[in-house]
Amino acid sequence: MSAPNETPITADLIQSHGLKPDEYQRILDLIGREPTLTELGIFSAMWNEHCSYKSSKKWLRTLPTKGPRVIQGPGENAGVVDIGDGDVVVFKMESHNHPSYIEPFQGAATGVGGILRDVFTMGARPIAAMNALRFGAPDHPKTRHLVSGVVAGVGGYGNSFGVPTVGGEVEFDARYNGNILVNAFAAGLAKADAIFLSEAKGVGLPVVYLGAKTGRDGVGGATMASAEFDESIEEKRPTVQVGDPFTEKCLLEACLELMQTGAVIAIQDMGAAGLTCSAVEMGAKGNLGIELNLDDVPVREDAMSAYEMMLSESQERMLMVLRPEKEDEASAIFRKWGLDFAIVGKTTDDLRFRVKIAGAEVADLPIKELGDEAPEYDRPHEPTAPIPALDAETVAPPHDFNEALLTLIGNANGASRRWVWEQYDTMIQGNTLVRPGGDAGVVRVEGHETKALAFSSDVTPRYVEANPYEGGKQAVAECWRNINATGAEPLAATDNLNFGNPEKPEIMGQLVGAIKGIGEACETLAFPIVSGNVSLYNETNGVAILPTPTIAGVGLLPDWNRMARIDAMADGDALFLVGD
Amino acid sequence: MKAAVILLPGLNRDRDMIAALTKISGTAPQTIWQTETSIPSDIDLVVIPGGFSYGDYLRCGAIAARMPVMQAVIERAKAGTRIMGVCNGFQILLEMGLLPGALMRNAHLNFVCKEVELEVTNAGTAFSNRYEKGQVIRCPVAHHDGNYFADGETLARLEGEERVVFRYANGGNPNGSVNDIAGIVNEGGNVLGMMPHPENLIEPAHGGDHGRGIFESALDLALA
Amino acid sequence: MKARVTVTLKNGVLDPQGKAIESALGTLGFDGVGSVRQGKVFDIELDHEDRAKAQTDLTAMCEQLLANTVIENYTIEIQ
Amino acid sequence: MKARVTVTLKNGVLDPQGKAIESALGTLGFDGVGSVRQGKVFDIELDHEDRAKAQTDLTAMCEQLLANTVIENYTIEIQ
Ligand SMILES: Nc1ncnc2c1ncn2[C@@H]1O[C@H](COP(=O)(O)OP(=O)(O)O)[C@@H](O)[C@H]1O
Repeated sequence: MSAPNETPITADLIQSHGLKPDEYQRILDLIGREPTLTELGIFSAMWNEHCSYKSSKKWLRTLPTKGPRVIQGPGENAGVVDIGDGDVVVFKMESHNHPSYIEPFQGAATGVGGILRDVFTMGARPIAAMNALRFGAPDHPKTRHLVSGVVAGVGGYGNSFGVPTVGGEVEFDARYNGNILVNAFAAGLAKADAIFLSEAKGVGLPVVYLGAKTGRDGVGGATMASAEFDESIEEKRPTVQVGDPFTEKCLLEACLELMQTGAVIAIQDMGAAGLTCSAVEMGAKGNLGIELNLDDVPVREDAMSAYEMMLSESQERMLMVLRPEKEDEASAIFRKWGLDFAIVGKTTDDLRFRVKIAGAEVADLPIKELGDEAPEYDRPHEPTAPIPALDAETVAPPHDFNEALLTLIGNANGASRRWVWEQYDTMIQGNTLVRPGGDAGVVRVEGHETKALAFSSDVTPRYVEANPYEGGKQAVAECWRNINATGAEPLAATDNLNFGNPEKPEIMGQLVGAIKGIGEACETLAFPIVSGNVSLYNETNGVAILPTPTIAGVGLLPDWNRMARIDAMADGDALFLVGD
Repeated sequence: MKAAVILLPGLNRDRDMIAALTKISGTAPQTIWQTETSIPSDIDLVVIPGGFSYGDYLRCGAIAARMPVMQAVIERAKAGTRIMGVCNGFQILLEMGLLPGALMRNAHLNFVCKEVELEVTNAGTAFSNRYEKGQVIRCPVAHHDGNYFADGETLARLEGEERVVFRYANGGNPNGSVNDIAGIVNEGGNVLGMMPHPENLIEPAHGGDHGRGIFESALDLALA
Repeated sequence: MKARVTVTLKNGVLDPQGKAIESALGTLGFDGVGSVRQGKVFDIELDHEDRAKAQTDLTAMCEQLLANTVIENYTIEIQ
Repeated sequence: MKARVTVTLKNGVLDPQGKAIESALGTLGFDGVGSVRQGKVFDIELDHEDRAKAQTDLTAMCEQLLANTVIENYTIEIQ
């Protein structure tokens, strides 16, 4: 799409940008004129489901997000939780479902890359990762290819970057045949007084671009992530984003070094619709305007238009506002790590988002409205019809218990996941106390004698389908128990809500029910949700995935010498069953 | 003895290595960035840690081996200074020509991370003298390209000169290495390359300390 | 019969390896290197001499296994 | 000027990737595949038109970086 900026805005064009007629009307009302092509692209990126949470926001607001240890709840790149002694844990989970279905290796790899960036953007060094994966039936013709690609992609990125993978999930069900789920979690450690946010401060300051060059990768990707699949998707492939974990590792080290110098005022990673979302967020949060000059953006392809640059999803890029007097120090660090960087704009006081290229202004939009006045929907929702409980009396006992047991543990969903996690580096950094295979992964807190953190990711989608409210509660409770089973105190959680098309009342009903259940369980257990992600429209030919609200939690162990572990059992130990 | 750790972009077990050397010797090793052209003369042990230097792009260790600091490492190796390369460090030493052979993609093609058993096949080297010959130790591995290969002649020499220091034991070869080779030394015995990660098994938190002996040998630490 | 399949990245797809090699060549002092893109070759021996079958089979192998057609192109040469 | 460098494994050097592809092709039902060896290609753009310099430079690039001459051979084609 190298169309000129003056391209007339037709109904088709509006529709292909995923904007509904009433949403387009809202744009016209806001700016009082027809948008340019670049502006249309910017609106489509900011207002799609993926970035604006327009279908889920109303319900997400009901989740408990506060607590005595919560330093930063939802709304930033990741949540921040106090773990004492001036240390904080920074964590989030995010989906990369659609891209992983189209190109499993790169889709999963860039999913891991994205979540790691969310964590180190805030000034935290990543110390643990998890991945919750859901695939179609084991005998479906695409499954094998998807599984091997996704697992290799998760490992390929995380192993090279150097973060231990300490947990996750793998589940198979025919309902994921056309829409697999790849949910990636990352956690990092930082100091409470050295957390970095995306809010820009100060007028006339340089906006700096750092990291990989911009290409045409994934132009239109954010819009795709919010659209249903159909068979034609095979042809509609956008340029796939390729992950470069080496550049990401350099970016991590450069950012952490730079943050130490005091040069960073605001920082934001470039995720979906990179330049657009990051610049608008920095400006809107800081009550400032942003002016970008695209001639200065490092590009790796010829003749890129403003539209393409604003919507590019090239990976391993950051945008920041720096103190001008620290520029030399900053550029020495970027050069040491071999990263491209450029001053691509400045902060202004007019609350406008302006984009210039080759001397022409191709976008001039009100920045606050772009960020804050995205449409928000109260979509109709239908409660899920109750399914009567199965009467145990009607199920015949197995004639051979040994055989039944073998069937259970030999089943694709019951079998050991060792074949997956042995492809992940689980020991790097030298702090892993419990590797995958137990209830929760445990990592000790570097620099502290006895403290450790426990991580677990859980959900049972068929429970959620049977009863979204109870299933939502159950996912939280299981995560909480898994953390608790190591002896850790569960602190807080992040959620990744994967559902079908929210425009269908029965799907919206699942989402609403699950959020209510999650909210109630988190409230009762004092286990606040501090970050999260929503992935909707996971449907193919009208068939939705099982409702899958993945919950990932973090717990604190004051003394890991007293940790409980699953592999500490010995011959002759007594087994107890606790609970009812 | 004074140790130094070489740093390159993309390495990621550098912090593990620095932590291990610090905990075992009581002093933090010096760090040397890739653009340095000399290694201070008071350094007795140079360690190239694991990771993915330059993303392992082209071939593992290939780009790293051509960075300025490596010329200094070659000079020190010739002068008899102890040089130790672990995982990516081993791959780099091969690309530099300080050790013979090559590390190919694992036979099963997957990255593998697990604990394996190693047999100490030569306990007489500067890196293995805290163990007994034939002793079996535990040690983690984490790599994608650890499948050691050398031509017949080179192998015969390595075996004949007892330069294979560690071998995967008890049928647990995780990558298809020829002759189960996990670690070798050069002719002079002062350069060690090994795929497994002894730095990740040195303290109770790691579930054991079988890796310590390698550092205690290399650093000539007084026997406790 | 022998054949060589060459698989290269499509235009516009990021090539981190090529980029790293490019800058390593610069470090080694080679000037005048504009860009480097890395691809793969497969040298395949077929135990028959039927060129038509070879062409069909090799195309199918590329589509199904040797190339990731989402991001890669391939060419087939039969000797 | 454009050039293509092809790097292949020497005879007798183990090729785990080629082997794995060989057996995967078998699993996919392709018969008549004798052996598969995997190599690399580098498409290099040079910003001059001096063929002699290109030949010398590319040979040096192969010797110094692109190929591991202990286990690999290379060929250079200048277009
Ligand atoms: N994709 C994965 N990556 C890492 N570890 C995993 C993955 N899938 C499963 N695991 C690990 O395997 C173990 C068993 O998984 P699961 O059956 O989901 O556990 P549980 O039901 O006990 O919570 C857990 O320790 C889990 O962390």
